[in-house]
Amino acid sequence: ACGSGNSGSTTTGASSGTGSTGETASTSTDSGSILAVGSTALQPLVDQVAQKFMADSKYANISVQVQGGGSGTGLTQVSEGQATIGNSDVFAAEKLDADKAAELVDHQVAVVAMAAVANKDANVKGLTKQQLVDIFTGKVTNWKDVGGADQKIVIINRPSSSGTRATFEKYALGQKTEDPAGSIQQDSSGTVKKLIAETPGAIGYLALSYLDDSVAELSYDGVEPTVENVEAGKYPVWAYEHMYTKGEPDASTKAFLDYMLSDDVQKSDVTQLGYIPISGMQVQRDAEGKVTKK
Amino acid sequence: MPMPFSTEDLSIYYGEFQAIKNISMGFPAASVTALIGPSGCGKSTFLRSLNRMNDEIAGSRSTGHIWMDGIDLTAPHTDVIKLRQRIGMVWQRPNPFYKSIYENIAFGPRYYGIKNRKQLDEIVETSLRRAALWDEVKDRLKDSALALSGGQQQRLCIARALSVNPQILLLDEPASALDPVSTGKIEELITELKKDLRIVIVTHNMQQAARVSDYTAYFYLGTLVEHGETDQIFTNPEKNSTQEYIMGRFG
Amino acid sequence: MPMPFSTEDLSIYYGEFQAIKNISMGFPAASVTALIGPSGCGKSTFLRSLNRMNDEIAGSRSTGHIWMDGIDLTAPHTDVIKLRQRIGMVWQRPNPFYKSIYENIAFGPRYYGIKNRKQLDEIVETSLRRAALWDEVKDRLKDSALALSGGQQQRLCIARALSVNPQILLLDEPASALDPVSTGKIEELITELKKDLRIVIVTHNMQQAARVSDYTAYFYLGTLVEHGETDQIFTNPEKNSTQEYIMGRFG
Amino acid sequence: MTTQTQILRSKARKRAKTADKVATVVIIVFALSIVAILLGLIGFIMFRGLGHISWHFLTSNPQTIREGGGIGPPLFNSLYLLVLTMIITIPLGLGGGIYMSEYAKPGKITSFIRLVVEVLSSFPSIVIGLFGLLVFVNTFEMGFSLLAGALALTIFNLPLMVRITEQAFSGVPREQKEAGLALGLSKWKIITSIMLPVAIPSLVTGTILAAGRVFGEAAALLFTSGMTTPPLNFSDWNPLHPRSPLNPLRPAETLATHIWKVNSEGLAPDAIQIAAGASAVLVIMVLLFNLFARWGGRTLYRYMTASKRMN
Amino acid sequence: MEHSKVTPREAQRRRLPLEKHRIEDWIGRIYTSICVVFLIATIVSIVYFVTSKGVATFAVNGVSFADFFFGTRWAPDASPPAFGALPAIAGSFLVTLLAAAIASPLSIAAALFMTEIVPTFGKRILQPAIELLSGIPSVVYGFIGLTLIVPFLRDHVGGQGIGVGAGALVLSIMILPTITSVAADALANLQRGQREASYALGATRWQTIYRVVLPTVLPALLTGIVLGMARAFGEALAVQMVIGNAPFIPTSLLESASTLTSIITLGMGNTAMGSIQNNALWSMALVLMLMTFVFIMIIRLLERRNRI
Ligand SMILES: Nc1ncnc2c1ncn2[C@@H]1O[C@H](COP(=O)(O)OP(=O)(O)OP(=O)(O)O)[C@@H](O)[C@H]1O
Ligand SMILES: Nc1ncnc2c1ncn2[C@@H]1O[C@H](COP(=O)(O)OP(=O)(O)OP(=O)(O)O)[C@@H](O)[C@H]1O
Ligand SMILES: [Mg+2]
Ligand SMILES: [Mg+2]
Ligand SMILES: O=P([O-])([O-])[O-]
Repeated sequence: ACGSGNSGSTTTGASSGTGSTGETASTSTDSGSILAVGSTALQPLVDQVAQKFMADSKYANISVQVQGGGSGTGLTQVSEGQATIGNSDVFAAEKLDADKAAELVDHQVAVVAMAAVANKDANVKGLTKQQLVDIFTGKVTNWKDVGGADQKIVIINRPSSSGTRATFEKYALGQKTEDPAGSIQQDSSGTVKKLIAETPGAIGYLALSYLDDSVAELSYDGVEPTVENVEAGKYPVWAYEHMYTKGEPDASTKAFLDYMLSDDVQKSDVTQLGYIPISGMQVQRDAEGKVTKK
Repeated sequence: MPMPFSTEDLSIYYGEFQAIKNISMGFPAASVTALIGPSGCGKSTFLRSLNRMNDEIAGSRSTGHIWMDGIDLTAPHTDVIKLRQRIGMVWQRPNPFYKSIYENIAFGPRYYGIKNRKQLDEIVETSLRRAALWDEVKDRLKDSALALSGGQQQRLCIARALSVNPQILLLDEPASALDPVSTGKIEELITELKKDLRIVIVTHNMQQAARVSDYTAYFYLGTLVEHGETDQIFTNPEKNSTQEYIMGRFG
Repeated sequence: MPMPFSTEDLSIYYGEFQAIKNISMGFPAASVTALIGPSGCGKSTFLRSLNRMNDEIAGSRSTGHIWMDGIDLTAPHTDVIKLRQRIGMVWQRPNPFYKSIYENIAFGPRYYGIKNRKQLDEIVETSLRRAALWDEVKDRLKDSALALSGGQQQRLCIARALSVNPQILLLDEPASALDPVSTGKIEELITELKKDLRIVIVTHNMQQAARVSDYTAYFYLGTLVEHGETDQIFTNPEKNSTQEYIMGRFG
Repeated sequence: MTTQTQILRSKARKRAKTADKVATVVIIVFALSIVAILLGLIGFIMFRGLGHISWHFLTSNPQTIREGGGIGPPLFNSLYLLVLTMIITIPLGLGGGIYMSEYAKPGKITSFIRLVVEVLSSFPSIVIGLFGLLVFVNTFEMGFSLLAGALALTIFNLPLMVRITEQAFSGVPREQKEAGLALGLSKWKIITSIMLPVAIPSLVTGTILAAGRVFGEAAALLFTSGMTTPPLNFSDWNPLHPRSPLNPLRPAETLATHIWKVNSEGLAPDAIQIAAGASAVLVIMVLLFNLFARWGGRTLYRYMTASKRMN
Repeated sequence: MEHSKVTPREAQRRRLPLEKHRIEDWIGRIYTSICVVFLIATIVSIVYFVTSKGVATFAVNGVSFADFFFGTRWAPDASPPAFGALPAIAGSFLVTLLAAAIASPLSIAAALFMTEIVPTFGKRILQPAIELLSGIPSVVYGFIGLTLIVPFLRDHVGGQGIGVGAGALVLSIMILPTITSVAADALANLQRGQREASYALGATRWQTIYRVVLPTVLPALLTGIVLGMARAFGEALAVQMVIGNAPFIPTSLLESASTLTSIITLGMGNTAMGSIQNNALWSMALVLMLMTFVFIMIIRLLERRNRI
């Protein structure tokens, strides 16, 4: 995620709207305001859903504010009680101290998958895990060594604090890497895509939502990075998008989180924005990375 | 008691440099005193210290006294602002406010609490009349003061000084930037005004000093060399250097 | 042929404003010509145009001619740089370069291609001697020129002008910022130098003009009112306004 | 003069003239290349962006994934943030500048204050952004908000404003001040009634130029006013309502941060055009600020000094 | 004026008649003093907060000074993490010096053009042009860098396009106006007598510029360059977009490198406040702040020399 910052406004107390409007549906007499802060990767989704949510007359008394700032920020803020919801691309335990992470309740709202992506001229269709490791650790520096054109490899990484990179390293490479000399680091997925498309010999990784014709996505150990393969558990490079609350959510927050997981949202907004709905997943994964069939 | 308006042992320093050296002199009422002397001898400095304007210059300080009706103007608790209301001042280069002619004159009286429009109008007219400017500007009081010619501006500045009814008027080379005609008018004005006021004038122009002043003081390198009636100073000075200056104006 | 150094019908404009109006006058050899007149009458402008220094001011332009040994200095193809090497100039405020005393003098000759150290040393000494400064500075030639007093700086500037052996020397109120002693020295110097050079000097000081000059030209509002031998101008001017100016120095 | 030195002279002169010509050409080429760079840059930005600017673009909401997003809220935020910043900066900057030019006596304290102003004006904006994050956003619990952003920009702008004011006031002729003193006016009255009107033209010019600088600032805002805008209700102008565009406690993405975001995150298919269009708008705004500052300063000067009635 | 000491009681008695002009002067004095106090409070708190956060890396997390300032390995998420900031520090200095090297001759030439060669055209066209350059926001420069300079370098010079060279180019355009306007001011303020004296000796324009004008205003020119460098050193977004951000000391101008500012913007949002990764970024901000002080000190020294 790019940008950064924390958010401090404790909005839970500051109720907005008129609490006693009798017209609202009897299911929800809650009123309150929710502040969701964090991951910029998740922000577009939460933003869009929040607007839909607030437009729904059932929840007329609940207002949702969404801010970016990055996963680290979101987790810090929710853990310190400054935000209601902390959006994160990674499990809280990876960023926070164990005792702080233990206080947080995880709500997984979507799945996002990453693919290795190369410049089209590299002339490579797919790579094995070992080949990827060799490339990203700087052992292999020319595409011809992995069956491609005779072209120097240019690595385009995300910053080490990025969720995309964390996911890619954890599930595709199986190890943390350090940027080899001469590699490029870019702050955001948009720029990474642009550079991969433009720079001969470039390789990087992107969330599936960013993929288009300008770059070549690579199969991983022979498996194509498609939604179907992810849902079926064949393609391993994916992660959850989390919305953390400190302790169990209060009624209005719960209403919003439930709304987030409703079919109405999962089938339209989630897919529309390039995420994979949680409901479609045939497998699930815990914080340690253990995959089990649902 | 010293003369109602006089200095006693006045010295003025700019940092280490002593620009005025222990000058004691009085300014008689209803008369014009001219300060003359070569460039840099301290005339302006001395004149500006008479209403403590020189205080405003960073690094300047003074010792000695300035007496005005028994009050020591240099005493620490003297209300400088109030005293300045009784001493008018006009500079070498006319410096009207960037306002209309009317506002230039009305500004001071209004500040002193005169709010009544009629009263103000009257003050403006009287002051402009006293400065012999009324007829030239009465139809355009709302125009910018900067639209006036140099000579008119200078008379406006005199009118402004008169607007608050000062008892003393300090003039620092008031005509040196003006053409001969304007100069003549200013000189006339001075002769007219001295009936009501004490006037102190700095000038480089010996003819002017001779024409307008009753007393003349000759300064040299910060000291008061000679001081006396103008006629005597010009015709028969005591000191050689005075004579030399008046005749030759070296430097 | 006109006089070896003279102007013919010279006019100078700043934008629309005509500061000098059709002046024709000559400067005889081995003599001092003084330019006098009230402030703003165009003395400096005229003087500065004599070595086409006024060209450097944005917006100024001139018509007419300046003759020097038969060459028209205002002609478009005239080599201004070359001509300036033959005309020295000194300003009202001393303006030594921010360099050592030695470098101030050696600056010009070095640009004329004199690289030989000995030759340069010689030029520096001669020039400083001619400007009556040698004895005062010979032990500290490497010091900054700015460490000198105002009067010394001004003589240094004269020495600098002399270093390139000019045939004409233009002086714009060279002593007006100086004390009487320094002024005296500069005046002596001028009298000494005129043996070899044509000198043109602007001054506000009538005594000075009378003392040092052979010819005097009185300017008023951009026109040359009167021009003649100094004695005659000072004792018996043809024009009334000249007399008035010299006697009274109005304004 | 010997013929030898004459020959030397003419040779040296020739060489000097050649050097002069060469140097002049080099300087002119360098200077013109700056003009070329400028024209190139502006031309490039306009060429890429102008085509995309339309009324719809200027007024509609940004889109995350769909085409056709606009820059309405960011544009509004930029302007509103600027207003907020100026509301805080101008009184503080005026006071500081007046102190420096009228009250400060030369000495240790004054030179310390001068140092403070100098240091403050050369702090990297990212440092100020981080400070804002720590203090305004977190410690004072303002959250990512317009207010936090405005305060950060104030820090950024204040030293400039102080300097502008100080210069404007010291540019007032000394004689004006003395004329006031001689009339027996208090210093404060002189400052406000005599000097201020004379100083206003350069104050206005300087302030608008400073505003232009603030308008394009992004680094300090990423951390303070945030990178999002909540849905706004443009018919509700009560600053206390959460959906009101005027609510100073809401997060706000400005035009500059929007460009930064679109340029990097851009999911929408027309992200590049949007970045180009927004850049063009930003540059046009800065251009307008410049023109307006010059024009405003000149007009005010004419008005204040009534010099149009002169001549 | 020299005043004798005033006893407090006397002072109070004197203040009693609260006349209008006294009240006004009190208002003015208090108001302006408050503003100044606010200024000072601002800087004190900035220095305090940035320092206390920046020092935490060493004091709380126990990273050693030597590792931070001289370590060349920046791997905050490795285990064990490494916090060598040298590559970023070196990168900051490198782009700053390069940018100054590119911009200074251009700027000084432009200033000379404006003051010595064609003042009219210079004042009317060049000066506004340069003011405009200074008004273009840095994100726009970043955008231009990414869409214009990077592809240009990649296609015509070689390498990846992104890298130190691109960063220095973008920065040099950004600091052009700073250096130019300081240089132009210095040149314009030079007493015209200096120039005229040289011309009167028959020197050409270039001789005058080279031997009289430039040496005299040199300290001021250097001040302008240092001011430009200070700006380049602290610039964040534009550089970050085009420099590549790899935490290595580059071996060629076409290679990717990082600066203090780019590492800070990359990491600040994705690290949790108080974590060692986050604190290390604040240490970098502290270095940025200290460098500001260094730049100001240099400028002050130069200005002292300027007074001759
Ligand atoms: N602000 C100042 N700081 C330091 N020295 C000053 C200052 N003002 C004047 N002086 C010095 O004090 C001396 C007297 O100056 P002053 O202006 O009073 O002379 P003056 O007689 O009015 O000269 P002039 O006829 O040229 O106006 C001069 O040597 C001058 O250099
Ligand atoms: N650079 C300029 N631009 C426009 N007008 C100018 C310029 N320099 C001088 N003038 C005007 O030209 C006229 C002559 O000026 P000049 O300096 O030659 O007078 P002067 O006789 O030397 O006066 P002083 O005795 O005060 O030195 C004046 O009216 C002046 O205002
Ligand atoms: Mg004086
Ligand atoms: Mg002159
Ligand atoms: O921007 P990220 O989602 O990779 O943290």
